[in-house]
Amino acid sequence: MIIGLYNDWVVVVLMMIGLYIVIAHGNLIKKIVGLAIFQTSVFILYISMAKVEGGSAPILAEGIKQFSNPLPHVLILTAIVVGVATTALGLALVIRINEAYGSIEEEDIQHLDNQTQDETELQATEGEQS
Amino acid sequence: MKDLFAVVMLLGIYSLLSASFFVAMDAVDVAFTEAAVGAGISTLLMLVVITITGRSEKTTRHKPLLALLVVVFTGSMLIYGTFDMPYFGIADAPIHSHVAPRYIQESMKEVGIPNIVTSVLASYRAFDTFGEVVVIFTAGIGVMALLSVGRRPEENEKTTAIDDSMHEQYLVIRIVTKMLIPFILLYALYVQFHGDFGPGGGFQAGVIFAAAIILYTMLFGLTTARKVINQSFIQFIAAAGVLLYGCVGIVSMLNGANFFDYNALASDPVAGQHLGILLIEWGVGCTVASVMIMIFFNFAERREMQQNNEKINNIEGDSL
Amino acid sequence: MWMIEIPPFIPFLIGALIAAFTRGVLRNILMIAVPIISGLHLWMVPEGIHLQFAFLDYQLSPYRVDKLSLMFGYVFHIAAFIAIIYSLHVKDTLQQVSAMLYAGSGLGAVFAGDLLTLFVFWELLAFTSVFLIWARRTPQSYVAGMRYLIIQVLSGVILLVGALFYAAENGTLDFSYIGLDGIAGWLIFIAFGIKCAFPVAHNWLTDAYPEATVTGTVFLSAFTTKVAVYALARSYPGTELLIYIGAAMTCFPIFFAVIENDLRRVLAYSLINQVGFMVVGIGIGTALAINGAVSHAFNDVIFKGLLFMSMGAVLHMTGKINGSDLGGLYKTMPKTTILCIVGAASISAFPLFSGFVSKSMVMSAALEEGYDWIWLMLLFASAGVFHHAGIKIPYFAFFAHDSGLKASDPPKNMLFAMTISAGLCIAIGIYPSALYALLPYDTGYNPYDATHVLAQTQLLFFSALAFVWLNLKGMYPPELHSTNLDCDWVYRRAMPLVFQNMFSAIWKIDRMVRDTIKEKLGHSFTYLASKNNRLSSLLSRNHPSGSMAMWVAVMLAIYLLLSFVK
Amino acid sequence: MISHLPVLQVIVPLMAAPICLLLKRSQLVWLFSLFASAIAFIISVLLLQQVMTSGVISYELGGWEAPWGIEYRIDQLNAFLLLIISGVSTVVLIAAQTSIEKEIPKEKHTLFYILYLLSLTGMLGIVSTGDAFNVFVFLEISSLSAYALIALGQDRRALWASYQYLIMGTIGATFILIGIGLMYQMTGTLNMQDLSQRLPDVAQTRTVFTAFAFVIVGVCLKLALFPLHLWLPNAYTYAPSIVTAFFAATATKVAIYLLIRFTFTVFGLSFSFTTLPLQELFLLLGLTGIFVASSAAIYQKNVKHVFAYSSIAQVGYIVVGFSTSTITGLTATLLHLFNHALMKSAIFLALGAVVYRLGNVQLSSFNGLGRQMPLTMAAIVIGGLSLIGVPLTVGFVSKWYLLTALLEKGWWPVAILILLGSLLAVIYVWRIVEAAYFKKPLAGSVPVKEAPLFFLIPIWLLITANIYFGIDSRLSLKVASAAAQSLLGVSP
Repeated sequence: MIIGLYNDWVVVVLMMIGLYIVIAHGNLIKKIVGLAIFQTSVFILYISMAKVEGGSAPILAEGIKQFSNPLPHVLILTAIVVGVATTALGLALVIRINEAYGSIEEEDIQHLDNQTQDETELQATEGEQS
Repeated sequence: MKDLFAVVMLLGIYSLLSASFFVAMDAVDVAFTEAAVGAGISTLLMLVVITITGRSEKTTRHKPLLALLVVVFTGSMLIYGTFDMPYFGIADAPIHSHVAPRYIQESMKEVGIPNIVTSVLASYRAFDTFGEVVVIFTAGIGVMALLSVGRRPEENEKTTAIDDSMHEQYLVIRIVTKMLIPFILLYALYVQFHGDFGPGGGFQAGVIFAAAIILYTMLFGLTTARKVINQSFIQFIAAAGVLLYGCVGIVSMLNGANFFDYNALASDPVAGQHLGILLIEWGVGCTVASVMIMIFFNFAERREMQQNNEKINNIEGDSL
Repeated sequence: MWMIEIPPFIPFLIGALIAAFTRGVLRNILMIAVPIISGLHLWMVPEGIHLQFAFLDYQLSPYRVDKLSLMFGYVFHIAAFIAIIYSLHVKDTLQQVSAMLYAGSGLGAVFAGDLLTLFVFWELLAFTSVFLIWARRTPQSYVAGMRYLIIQVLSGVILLVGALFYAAENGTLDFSYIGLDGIAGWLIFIAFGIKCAFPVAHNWLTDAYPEATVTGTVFLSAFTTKVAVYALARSYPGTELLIYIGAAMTCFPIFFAVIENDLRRVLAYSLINQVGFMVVGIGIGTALAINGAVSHAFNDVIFKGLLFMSMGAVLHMTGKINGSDLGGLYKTMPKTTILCIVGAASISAFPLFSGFVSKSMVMSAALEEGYDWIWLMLLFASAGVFHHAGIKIPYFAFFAHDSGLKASDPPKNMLFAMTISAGLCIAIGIYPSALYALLPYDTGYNPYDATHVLAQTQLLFFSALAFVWLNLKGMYPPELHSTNLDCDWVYRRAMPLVFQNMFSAIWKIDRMVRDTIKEKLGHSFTYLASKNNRLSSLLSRNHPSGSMAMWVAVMLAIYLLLSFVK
Repeated sequence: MISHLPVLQVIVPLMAAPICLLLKRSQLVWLFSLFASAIAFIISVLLLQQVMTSGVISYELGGWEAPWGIEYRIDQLNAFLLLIISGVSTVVLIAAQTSIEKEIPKEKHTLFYILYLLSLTGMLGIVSTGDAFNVFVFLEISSLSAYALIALGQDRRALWASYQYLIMGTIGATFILIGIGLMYQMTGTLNMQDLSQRLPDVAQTRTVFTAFAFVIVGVCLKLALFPLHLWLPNAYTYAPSIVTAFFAATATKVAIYLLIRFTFTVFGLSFSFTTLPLQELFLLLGLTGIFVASSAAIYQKNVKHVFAYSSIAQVGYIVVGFSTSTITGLTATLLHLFNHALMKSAIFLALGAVVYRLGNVQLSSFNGLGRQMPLTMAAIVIGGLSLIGVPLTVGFVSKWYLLTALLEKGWWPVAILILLGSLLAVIYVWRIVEAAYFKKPLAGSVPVKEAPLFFLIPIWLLITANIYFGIDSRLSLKVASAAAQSLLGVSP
């Protein structure tokens, strides 16, 4: 009967795919995509736990006795909104980063940052010596 | 996959798929939202960003094996961790037997709205929803803080001319859209008011409303859209939505009940609930719509600015 | 009366504030007034605990007055008074302020009734006094001050840890008898020991004091070590270990003092030697011995101050302090010469001088308790003291070969301060019962019996003979321009060297290891990459946000693993 | 109105935020936010008073009783944190107008205050609520506004830091969400009180273990506990000074609150500490954190970096105290929350003043600053002493308690390690003191004046508090130990 858990396995797989994208990809947009997948997997987790076999959508109507659990739906409505808010903000950051660094690859940005740091340190030591 | 465009489209499709999955799972409200947000707004935003940043990923990357290992290991641990979970769809799982039954059985009597999701959302857990509106508001403010360019520089005549000519090319689409937009707006209003009875509500309505405006903007250009809806007006609406929502709570507090206790809004508790939910759904709708528009405008503005800069550079480059 | 509740460090804090914001004559008058007023105030205060408040779970009593603390309180006031007069000509606000604060913290420490208050003043002593060293504003003084500060702060930290353990063991922070049982006792003992300049831990003293300013050293010599002696007398009377430590302290500095050239450093060594007498007294722990230790501390503050002042005067007037550069100054600095000789006589315990009346108490106590060997060591040390402090200093500074320096006597305030000290030395020597009346125990001891006087005089004369003989034969160690390094070699030379080497070795090893790992990894990855046709970029993996996210996954896995395994 | 205090605590700054958007004029907005924050502070004081005299306050939002509606539940612990957050926020805001004048373009001032208020709202909301999901919502409010605030920093690296924070913060929040979901799955409730009663029945299932792991990792990420701290240094360093001062004092505190709330109240002491080896793990991570972060702090060239790393080290101390799970240890943890908020906000505000005058906080530009900005530098030094744990400062009080707790447990090797950690603090603080007081100003640097009054007032308010609570710790101690006792279920 372990098959009865397949929904959770799907969730776990999606979750790990999302996390892997965040870890492995250097492109900032792809990271946000990964994050979105990660979050969506959580939505699926909640919604699938709300499902009742033979139930119907939680809108009261004549003749329906069994409903799926409405509470997770409410929670996930909120979570979706949070997700889009995060995505929007993240993308706004990506635009700004693109303007400031001229790239949206983590490698490049990291490289540029190291350069700036070296430069400031160099200036500091020069100032101290002179 | 190097092409970010394809990546984003796939994400959109993924969102749509999960939306349809949610329908199958009886979560119609959620599906509605996911379709509007995941497949709609966020895909759109990503596309705008791609037009700014370029659509292809840098190629020289390889997939770290270690990360893969870690992820696979963690994943298998998690799967192991699921073994004690209640099985999918079982009706007597703890989740269905503690808090939820009351919503299903009593909400009609206590709140008087057939859509249980709406009554939980707007009344039982009204504060969560308030928080959600604030999250959206925060995102809007955040995006504005990041992207707003302050006072717009005097439009370069040449570039506006180019813009206009570009927009004039898609005449058919423009006319069709012009006809469509009123219907979309009407639909948005329908969703707004129908939230009590079927899937829908302030949030979905707001998104649809925003979609109409965004559609308009895409086809008629930012400048034209700006003339129709100016920045400070949107900001005002966004703030007003949050305030409206909050004021419902404050009024109920002034009437001697707890915050968000709609029963106190009218002499009859159920009528009070109706009134309260109506008002806060409006608040949600206003904020969501205006914030979505705000975010899109800011994105589009950046894009325009960048394109203008490039054009100016090109022109200068040519003249040299 | 409300006045009672003002602990004596308060006037000094106020004095420091005054010194910071006033100038010229006004400042001088106010600064002199501070120790006088405060001293008179202290004179009025009855014994008992005058200030108490709760802190954390403990009762703190920052102002506890009893005989032992009063004794040190008086002498600190006297020392502060003399030193302030001595430094009136100085126009350096930094020095004045920190000297006032320093004296204040010494008093605070002495009247502290609990370990926490003691700790606070303990650290304050270090932080305020270091400016007296730095105020000389030379590179050496900066470095020496830094070493001094580190060691002093370390002592404070150990004290704090000890206090912590003590509180955990006994549930109280009372500063009273502690004893050497338990880890707390040992830690506190070590902390006191560092400040007391126990052998091996003594180098901060001989290192830093000679580097301080002319007036700074006078302050320094009065407070830090005496606070430590006080603390030992309070917490560890009768601890046998102290006898041996003290005996060692009396003897070993003599050798260094004899070969040392910097006369102020000679005095620093002799300071350790004198503290050794006190430590022995505390270690013996009988009423007589404690009396001896305490009264010797009292006298030592005065005569050691006097000696430092006279050497300071020489340094101030000539700018030189090395024995080999000086000599023949008696002609131009007659008053200083006389005052210095008074100090030298006191420290060498000539009868009728103050050293005699207190040192003999310790030695009698040692004999009474049957520590014959210790008595012999002390006797040897006494001879040594006379040798280096009693004869060597006045001789090399004021007599010996004429160095041709023509310096006059120092400013009036300096002379006046020295005169007061010298007067006190003689007064106590002649009329010791005034001093004895202040002592914590009443023993009815009389220093002026025939055996004592004779033994001491004999000793002194033989010692003088040895000096004269050695000097005439030319066998006396020549005064060399060098810094004598004893144990401080460890941290002045060896530690930096060791650390430098160690760190460079560590970096080297670290780099080597990393390089080899990198190389190995590189090789294996290139190998893998060449197989998979994915070139080398597996190496470019350390992307912060990627690795951050990975850490998250790793942590999650660890938690899960741990919880499932359980 | 008194009965509505719990909700007003959150609603006041929340409603103030959109109003700010309507006010527009930056001076006005500043005064208004200051006003709102001050009201929040007053409310928190009243709440604390009420809690200390009459016990736990429960407030049902919407009038729906607890497991069905959302409950605000204020006990000693919440009230204490509310006080810290709103207090720090108010004091820091005093300096805001002056500081952002130099650091943020004029047209974004209003937005800055709105985000600041929203962030405050989020934190207050997290702390007040008794509902697990509500925690997530307010967590996101505070995080989203935090990302935007950090990105407002001048340096372009602020953007990158903010992006990294966004990624990590979102993962953390989502982890918490997953954890809450799994708990909900096993118990059917979201209310913390209700959860704590229903969880023990299902405590031995792997689902609950998983839920716990997710929550803890998520919280640790927000907490910046080693090794999940990597996002913090840059985020703190490149954010606008005001933001740093505010976050350093509050953001990690809120995360620690969550940690305590989840482990002690929701999952329960016996589950968190006996079923899982959380104690050893946290002790290990805390200690490693102290040493790694303190050593890293020593090598930093940027003073903000130094103190950012020191914040991570302080989190280590807090977690070590937490891992003892005794009353004394928990008291130490809570005291340190309070004390650390006092010192860090003072230090970062002072650094803000330095930025205001100098434009940067590189260690080399501190050379000779002791004479040019004596009051500001004195504040940094006192703050630094407090970080080290010198008596007469607050740092001493909490460290003393921490050590007592460790000795009580008989973990004296840990106690010694903690002391060694403090020595590292001596080194990094000393480097700044040395630069400021013993080095000559850099060649070619322009002499600067003392910080403006609007900086000095809040800085010295905080420093005075640092010293006051270091000497008379009765008040903070009373609240902290009451909270610790109530958490461990001992009646005071």
